[in-house]
Amino acid sequence: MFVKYKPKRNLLQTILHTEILQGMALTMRRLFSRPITRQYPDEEIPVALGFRGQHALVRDPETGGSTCVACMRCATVCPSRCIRIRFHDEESRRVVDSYDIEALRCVYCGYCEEVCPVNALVLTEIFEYAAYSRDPFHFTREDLLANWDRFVEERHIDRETYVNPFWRPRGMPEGRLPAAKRLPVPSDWTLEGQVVGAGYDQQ
Amino acid sequence: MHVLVLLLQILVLFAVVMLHVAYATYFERKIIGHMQVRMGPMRVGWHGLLQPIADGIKSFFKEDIIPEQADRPIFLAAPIICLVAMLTSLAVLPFAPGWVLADINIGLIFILAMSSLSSYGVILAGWASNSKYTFLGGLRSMAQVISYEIAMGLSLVGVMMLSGTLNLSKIVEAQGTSFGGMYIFPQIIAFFVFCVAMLAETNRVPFDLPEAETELVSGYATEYSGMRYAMFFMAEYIGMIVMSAIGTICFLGGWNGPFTVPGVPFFWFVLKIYLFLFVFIWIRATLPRYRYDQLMELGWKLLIPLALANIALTGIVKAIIG
Amino acid sequence: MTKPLHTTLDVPVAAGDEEGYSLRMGPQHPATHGVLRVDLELDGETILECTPHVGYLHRGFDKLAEHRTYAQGLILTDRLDYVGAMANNVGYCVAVERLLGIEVPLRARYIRTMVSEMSRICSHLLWLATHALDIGAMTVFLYCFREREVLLELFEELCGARLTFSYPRIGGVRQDVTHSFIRRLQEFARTFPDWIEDYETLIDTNRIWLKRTRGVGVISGEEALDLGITGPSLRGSGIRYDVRKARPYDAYALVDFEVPVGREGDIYARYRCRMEELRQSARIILQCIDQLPPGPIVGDDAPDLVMPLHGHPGKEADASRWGTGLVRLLRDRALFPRGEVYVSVEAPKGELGFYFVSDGSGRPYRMHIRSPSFIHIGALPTMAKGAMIADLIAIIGTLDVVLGECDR
Amino acid sequence: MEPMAIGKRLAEEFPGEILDTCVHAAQVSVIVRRQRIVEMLAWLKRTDKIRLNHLMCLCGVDNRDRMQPPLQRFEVAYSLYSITHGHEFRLRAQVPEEDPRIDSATPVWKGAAWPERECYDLVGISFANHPDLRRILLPDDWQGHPLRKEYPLKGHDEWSGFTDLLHKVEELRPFDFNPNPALRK
Repeated sequence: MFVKYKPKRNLLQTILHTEILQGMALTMRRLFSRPITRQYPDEEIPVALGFRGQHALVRDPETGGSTCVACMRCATVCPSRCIRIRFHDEESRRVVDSYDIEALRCVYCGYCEEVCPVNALVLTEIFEYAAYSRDPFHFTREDLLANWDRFVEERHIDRETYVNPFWRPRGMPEGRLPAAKRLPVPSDWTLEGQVVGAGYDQQ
Repeated sequence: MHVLVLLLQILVLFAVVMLHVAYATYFERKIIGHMQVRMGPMRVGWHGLLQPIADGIKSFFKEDIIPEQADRPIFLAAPIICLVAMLTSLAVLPFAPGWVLADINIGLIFILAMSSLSSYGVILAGWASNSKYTFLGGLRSMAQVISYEIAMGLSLVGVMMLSGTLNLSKIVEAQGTSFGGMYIFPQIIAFFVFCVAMLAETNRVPFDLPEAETELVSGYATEYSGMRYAMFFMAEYIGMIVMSAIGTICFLGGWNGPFTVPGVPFFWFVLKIYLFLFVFIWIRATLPRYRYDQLMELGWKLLIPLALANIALTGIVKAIIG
Repeated sequence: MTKPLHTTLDVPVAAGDEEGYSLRMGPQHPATHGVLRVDLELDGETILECTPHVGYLHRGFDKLAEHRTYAQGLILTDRLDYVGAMANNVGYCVAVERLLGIEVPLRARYIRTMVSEMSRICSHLLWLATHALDIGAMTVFLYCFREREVLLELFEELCGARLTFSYPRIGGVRQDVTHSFIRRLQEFARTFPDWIEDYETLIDTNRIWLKRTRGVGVISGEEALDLGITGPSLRGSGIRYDVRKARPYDAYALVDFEVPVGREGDIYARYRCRMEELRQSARIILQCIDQLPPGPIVGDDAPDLVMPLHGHPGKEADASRWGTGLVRLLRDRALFPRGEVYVSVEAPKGELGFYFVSDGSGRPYRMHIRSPSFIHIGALPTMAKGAMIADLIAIIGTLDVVLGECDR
Repeated sequence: MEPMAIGKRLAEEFPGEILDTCVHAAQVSVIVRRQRIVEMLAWLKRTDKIRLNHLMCLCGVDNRDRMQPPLQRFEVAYSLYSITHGHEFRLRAQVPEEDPRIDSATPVWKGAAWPERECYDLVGISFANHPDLRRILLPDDWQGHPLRKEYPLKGHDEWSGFTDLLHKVEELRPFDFNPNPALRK
């Protein structure tokens, strides 16, 4: 298909500058239309569920600590290698000694939360965390747990019902998920309730 | 005593014009903002009303950086030449009957001369900064001003022929008796030429080549900062106001209006200037930019012949009727 | 190194005895679309010689990818052409799937097609915005961003990021679409052609725009091919080459769309091509939504995100053996077939290709990215010769280069 | 034309130049000697019914860790496509370690100039008859070629230009903008 050009302007249109006047009419119309600007700090910007923002370790309401089992999957999968976990073995289970994330190295791909078998790690919807030096971006385990508290408080999260889309990827068959990740989710997140195109049957 | 009164008048005029310049920038940003479905300045004062004041204070206190390799005296003088030339041309503008600082007989020529003089500032700035972008900006400005000065001068010849004077007050008075009270009707071609040349003279879109930011960074003003940069800025806006005033005086009948507003003799004059300024801004929000050679082509191949034809036409018509 | 070093910091000297005017545009310049540096040799404002210098944004993706698993390498592609990253992600995944012989379910292919086209609209909108701004039409810039914002929000809803999506994965996509996403996308794709009218009213027939774009930066089809120019920039010169039609990937063979081709090969023809592509993209999105089949979004043989970095070279993999679960994957030390493959997709900027060499381990032995921007900047000296400074800006704009992609 | 058939015709046209033919993922690549590479490319581009007129990808590879005959230390892979006929084909020209040099493809495709510069820069294969063979992505005074397998991932020294830059940064440190006075030294 060859692209079509609009017809060339004729002499009258050239003299009257019709195309320029049309353009000016458009800008004049827009002068009275509603601006799309959102006054950011005054006006809250809606952030989609599952936005990949500040890191947090989910605080276990029972123990008050993290649920991390030190399986090292997040540290293995991390493309920027910003997660560092130290642990020791204790009676057939691993105990996490330290859990560090260097947020300035992180690329926010969300692989870590997706591979975590116990949903211990999450990238929260918080994106406002700036500082004047580098140190505050080195998150230790305590920082990460505090991040979770901030997240719960700021976004009014219900720990019982909150599901991050990366904990249980939408449309992922349950068979591919470890038991802890088979969380109850809205119907269109599951294979059964997925969106199907209207014209699909006609194919 | 007379001198004191005059000084006071100058001071008042200066203050009023400066206030207009400040708020012209504000309204420009606001209007363009809304035309582009955004809001413009919002954060300083109510709807950003104090923004121009904040900008002024900021540029006053900013460091005035002078490049090491610059031609120092000229570099320092250039923005002042620009600003002073523009301010001087305000002196001959009649805002209302009798409201003029210097009612000289060659007002029109004086303004043309001053606006050419202010382009010296631009050229010198481009030269003295000793930077490649500013130099190109200065060159462009020089070429542009020379070409469009001619077109503008010629377009005003028709007005001079009709009114028979160069005194701006008399031109306005002469229009009162003409058809429609404005020279725009008999001089429509001249008005068109004048409008285009006016945009070019004030370096506004679509003729903002001397400071085309996507090509020459900031053109002749690239190396300037702080107050000196603000002077160029002020000169540009005063230039806009002066050119609007010329357009108002020569084509739109100056202070004449459909009715007189009691107590405010300059009402119509100011209103017409605002209209011009709005169009300046409106055009800026709509049009792309010409290329350097196309600008020259437009000036020499279209505007000057048109203006000459207009002079001939005016002459013939005047010879037949008058 | 035996070769004498001549540094690019030397100021170029004009040929002949006439004193030339050399101008260095960039790397910091409002119109070089990133950190591109162009050394110009001028005669007045006419360009005698133009030498682009790239590499200011070189991050060594080729080398980085050699030390990451295939899944980890995906995130590098986000940072290539960051204005339309989804197309890069998809291209990477398509190439790796071809290399490793992985099947992608139909639903995932439709979703990928859909998001690739969203990304094309995003990229073309940004191109139009900056291109128009370069030529001085400031308002088009903001009108384009108005629509782009809608798409970015949709992306955010879909995959949690606005620019660095990392959305597809090898063997499928990471998240299924939701009802609200599809609804919003459908509404956008339906109304979008009306918004295009907005931009066209402002510039399409505007005499200044026409003067700046018609007959400027002309390149013949043959020459464009010779220089390796692809994408809308090639099609503007009358050559019908679109990877989506030539070597269909994902669901492009299943949807109906036209490939707009220009005649003149000037900036205006390329502009018209891209504007038409915007409309076609909206059409493809609507078709994808309409035809979206049910089914899984990840193939059965898709590898887990956690891949072993090292395999045992020497033993060929049996693709059917390494299955779904992580445990099996780790136990088998999944080994991939050896070989090399060049797979390209039609990214918004042109043909984005990935050349992979696999040595059987869990990471690419060699990854080379054929980035359209790199090739296009290579063509800049030919196109800019004899033009004026203002034209150069327009030509850089019309080639639609992103330096992140060029320097990799 | 089928890619395999192209390979056969190429072997007939240039006897003794073809070392091997391999197929992966339905893509045919032919391993060739480097001596007559430009002739081969020109022949592939200009012969009727083949007309591989689009040089999709030019890429240098270091074969150090997969050296099996007939592979040599380096190779340059030319991925070609015919827009006219819609078939693709690949040439892999072998370049020995002792003399990493191959003829430039610029006489056939002008657009090969930059990919060749990149190849020279990152893999260290030099191209004879190249109009402007300089480093392209790395600084001109860079040592070594990063995409060679022996190139270290971690070095002991910074690139000299970078150390200069660091000195400059230190020099300018007093003028730093630091809004937090507590952190100011």
